[in-house]
Amino acid sequence: MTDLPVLLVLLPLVGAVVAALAPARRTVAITVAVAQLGLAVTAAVTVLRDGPVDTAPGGWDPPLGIALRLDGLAAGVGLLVGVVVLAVFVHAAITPSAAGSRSYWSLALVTVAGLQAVLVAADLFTVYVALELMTVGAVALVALGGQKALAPALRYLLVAVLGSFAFLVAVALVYAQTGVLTLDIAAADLPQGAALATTLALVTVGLGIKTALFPLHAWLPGAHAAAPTAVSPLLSALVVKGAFVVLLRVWAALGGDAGLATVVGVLATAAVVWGGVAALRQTHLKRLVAYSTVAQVGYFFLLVPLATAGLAAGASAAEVEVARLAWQGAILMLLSHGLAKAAMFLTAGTLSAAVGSGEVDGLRGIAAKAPTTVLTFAVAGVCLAGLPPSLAFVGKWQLMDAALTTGAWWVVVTLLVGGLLTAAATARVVMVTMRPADEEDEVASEPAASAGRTATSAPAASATATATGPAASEVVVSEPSTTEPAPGAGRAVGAWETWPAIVLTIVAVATGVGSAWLAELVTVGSVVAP
Amino acid sequence: MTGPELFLALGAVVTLLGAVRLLTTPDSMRRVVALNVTGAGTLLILVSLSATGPGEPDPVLQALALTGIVITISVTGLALVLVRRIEDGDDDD
Amino acid sequence: MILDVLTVLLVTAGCLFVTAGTVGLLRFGDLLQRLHALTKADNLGLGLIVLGLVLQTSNPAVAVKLVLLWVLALLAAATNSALLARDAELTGEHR
Amino acid sequence: MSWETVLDVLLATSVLGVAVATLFAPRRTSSVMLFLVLGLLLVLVWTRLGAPDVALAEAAIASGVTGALLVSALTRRSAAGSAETPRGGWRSAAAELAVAGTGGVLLGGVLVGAARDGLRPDRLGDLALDVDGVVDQPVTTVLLDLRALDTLLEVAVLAAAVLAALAVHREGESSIGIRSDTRPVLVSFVRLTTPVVLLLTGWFLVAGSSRPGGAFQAGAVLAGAALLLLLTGRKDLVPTGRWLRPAVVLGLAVFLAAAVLTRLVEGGWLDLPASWGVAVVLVVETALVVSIAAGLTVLVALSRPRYVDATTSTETLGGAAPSDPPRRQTEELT
Amino acid sequence: MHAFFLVAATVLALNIVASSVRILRGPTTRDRTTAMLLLSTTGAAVLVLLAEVASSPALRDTALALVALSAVIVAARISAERAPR
Repeated sequence: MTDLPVLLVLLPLVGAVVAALAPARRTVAITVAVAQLGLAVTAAVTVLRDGPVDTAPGGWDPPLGIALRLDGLAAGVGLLVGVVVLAVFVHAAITPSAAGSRSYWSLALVTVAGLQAVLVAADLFTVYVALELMTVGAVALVALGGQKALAPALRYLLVAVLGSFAFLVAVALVYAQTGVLTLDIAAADLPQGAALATTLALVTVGLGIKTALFPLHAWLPGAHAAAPTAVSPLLSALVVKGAFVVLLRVWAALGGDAGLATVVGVLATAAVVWGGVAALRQTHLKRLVAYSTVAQVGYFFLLVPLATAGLAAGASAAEVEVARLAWQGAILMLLSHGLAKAAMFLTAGTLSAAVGSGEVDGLRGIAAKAPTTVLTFAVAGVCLAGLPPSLAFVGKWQLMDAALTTGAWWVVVTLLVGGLLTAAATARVVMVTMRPADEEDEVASEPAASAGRTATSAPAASATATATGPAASEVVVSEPSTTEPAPGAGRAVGAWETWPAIVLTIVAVATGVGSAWLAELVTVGSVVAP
Repeated sequence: MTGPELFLALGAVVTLLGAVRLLTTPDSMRRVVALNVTGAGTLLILVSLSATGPGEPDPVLQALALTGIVITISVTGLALVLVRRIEDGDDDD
Repeated sequence: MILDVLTVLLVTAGCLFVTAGTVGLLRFGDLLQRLHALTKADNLGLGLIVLGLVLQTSNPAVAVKLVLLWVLALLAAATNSALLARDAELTGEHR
Repeated sequence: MSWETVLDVLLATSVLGVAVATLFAPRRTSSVMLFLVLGLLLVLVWTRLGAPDVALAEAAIASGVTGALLVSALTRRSAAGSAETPRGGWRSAAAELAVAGTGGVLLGGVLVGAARDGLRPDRLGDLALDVDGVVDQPVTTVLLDLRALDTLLEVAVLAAAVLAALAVHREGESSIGIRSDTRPVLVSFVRLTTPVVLLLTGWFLVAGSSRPGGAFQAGAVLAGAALLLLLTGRKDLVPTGRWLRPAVVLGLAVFLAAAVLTRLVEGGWLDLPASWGVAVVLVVETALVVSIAAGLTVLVALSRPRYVDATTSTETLGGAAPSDPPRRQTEELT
Repeated sequence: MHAFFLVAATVLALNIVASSVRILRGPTTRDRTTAMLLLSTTGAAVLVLLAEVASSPALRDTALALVALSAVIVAARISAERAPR
């Protein structure tokens, strides 16, 4: 059983090497995805039954060697990875041009390996290397989106690596004080003071960039929207989560900082509202879905202010109880977002390809031609908004419970407003799809008009330009990309094309009905374990 | 202040300088250079920390620095290939 | 002892030549003159320093390595000068 | 004040000055070249800090190959460079300097404070020095024995970056083209230096187990040789076509195989046994040298500008000729 | 001897700083490349001196790597600089 954490990392890496060389890339990748899901299920069952799995590859005990730890959080998110990767790979295999390039398979597997390594690493420097592996893989996947995706990919790369450097400086700071790199051992020795606060601030900024926490999010919509159809779900549903899990781990281990937690809470609230409003204003379908990720990331970060009191040493039982509720709530929302957002990106890609336009207004009448796909998009949106009986509803309920217990009414308001905004954005898209597609001329003139409208939201983004660099005025030359055909060049929706998204949506609803085991799983081995 | 401590503080300043410049410069090539300066700053922090102890230099921190160097060049290479492809696209117009 | 004195003399001379090369690089007006400064002064400087250090070692492997270093630097400088000077002549950019 | 202190202060001051000059230089070319000077100064700093391994890696990789990358990526247009002027002028530069300087001094203060308070007798590094690993060199022991998984993931990062570079490459996924220059002076220079560089590669690889050196340094130097050969048109000696991708992932593949082998035979992933651990390290390192050299060569080759001059041609092997499909202009909105 | 080598290294390091002015000022890339080569030669000289000071033979390897790679950089730059005919 101690092989599990290592296998989770090495299996996709082996798959990546084989897929880089073998002619049958798809078969290899899907086989690996199936095996990966099997491993993830085994891991979840093992952790639920026996508790966290610790192992030290290399044969040297920590702190000298590298510590890997498969705890409930890693197993829970690992399950999400297994399900989403398999669904996306199947989609990419049966949908023409969804992958963007032949290199998709090996690069996607490298990204998955980095992600799994991020989840199971209990050594701070290994986390750094794993984050870089995940980032390089993710950037490469974005770049497969053709000429128009190159500038967003470059921007994503530069900003994300800057975040890694912030994390690396934090690691150096921890090592300077404790002389070790194993997170748990270091946390036990770390004295309170300026160094601890600086460490937490650096970790929060560094991983905040990678998680796209407002106002460090400006790289995300461009990158996630320009990526090929089979890439966006991996990025939005999984890669963003990997960085968040690390942030949560470090906060939980180091005990947090009340002042910093308040700042994070304010930013999280701003993210939910700003991301939700920005999503409503988008005219490009995938950008709309991408902005909603910015809002959802805000939800996860609400955990930080709610749980910090319970994470500190000497917290009362009541505080720990609140922290546990918030922890379970936020992680359940995270898992549900992963499933629903992956389904939304897959259906968004299918719909855009079907009408031959990435614009929301180009979707007129598509509901009649592809009703199942539109329905799946709608149901996924409902799941995302947190309506019962979805998994997100359960998570939101628990978060609210925790917020009400501590009297943090603003969290409740944020959650409700965020849910409304998400529902509104989904409804807007669905309503367009049901409008008849008879006004041909208007459709043809849409791109120019919508470009003007998007530009009006630029001032709002300029407030964040200092954090992300002035790419706003960059002129990008794009060639007709494989993922987004020229207007009017739509194609029929394949018979099985929507099924991966449907399965993801069903899982998002079904896990909501029976989520007690999942809530228990994600706390195993954490500081808030019952 | 000892030699290693001097370089430690220098590393912090260089890191911040590179980071700020990375965020403010509009030219992509210079952003890549700024990223490398930031990387050099973090290396300074790691390696000077390895020399702050009383005994022999710390091999673990030096190994971490080596890993950081390889990761930074991988990222730099990928970034420059992207810059090249973006600018070649511009040149054709 | 005599070897030590020789080393000091050679290394000092080497440093002087390198400094002269730097001054030339900074003060000379155009590329061709600067190339001259580089090739003459600098390689002579490195050569003298290397020679000074060779006298200090009893290990022939170290001596070979030091001389190899000098030869490599010499080759690089010569190639650079030849090619750059030709290009500069062709384009007239040195003026 | 001792001469050591004088040298340290001189180095620190010039590192700071050159870093600022690199970041704020008015032209791309100056910026890139000054970064190379920064690398050179850092090599000296690493030697002063007692880190010869890092100094070697800096000279070979961080300054050497990175320098080749940056210098190659300069286009003639930007090299001639008059177009770029720093945005905002000296005022914004002064503001940036002030912000970064203040932040840096504060962070530096925290770091120095932490280093002073944190001096403990049982640092990880001190434990690592006492480890009786399969090789004698402490840094190599940390990289390939104690923290082998980090190194494995790091190799994967390089492989991923190279595969990504090939994937976005215009001329096809499995070939690299480079504009060659066959002037006799350059060709004979390459002919003279290549054997020396190959010798260095072998030396760094073998030296790694007992003194500073190792696969990464050797790979970087070998990449230098490959680049020299490619530059002078000797594509026959460097894998550029069908063998390119296998060469790029070879190191990762062998490393993974070593992980599985040690698990099967010894019972622990990457648990190097005393008896045949040295052999594993050597095989892995040799494969790594090939992959690192191939990877770095690809990155440099693909970041070189593609000139449209009629007099020069971009030759490719195994790939289609460069074609220019029609493009439309779009505005990037953020 | 130790102190003498250190002084010599310091003098050469000062040279490096001075030469970087030429890199900043140019005016052409060829000037900068030439200055680069001078710098790496000087750097190699400092390294071999420091190798004696710190009795660390690895620094001589570093000097070799430095000169070898700077040759590569110069070759890469020269071929990119090549004058159009």
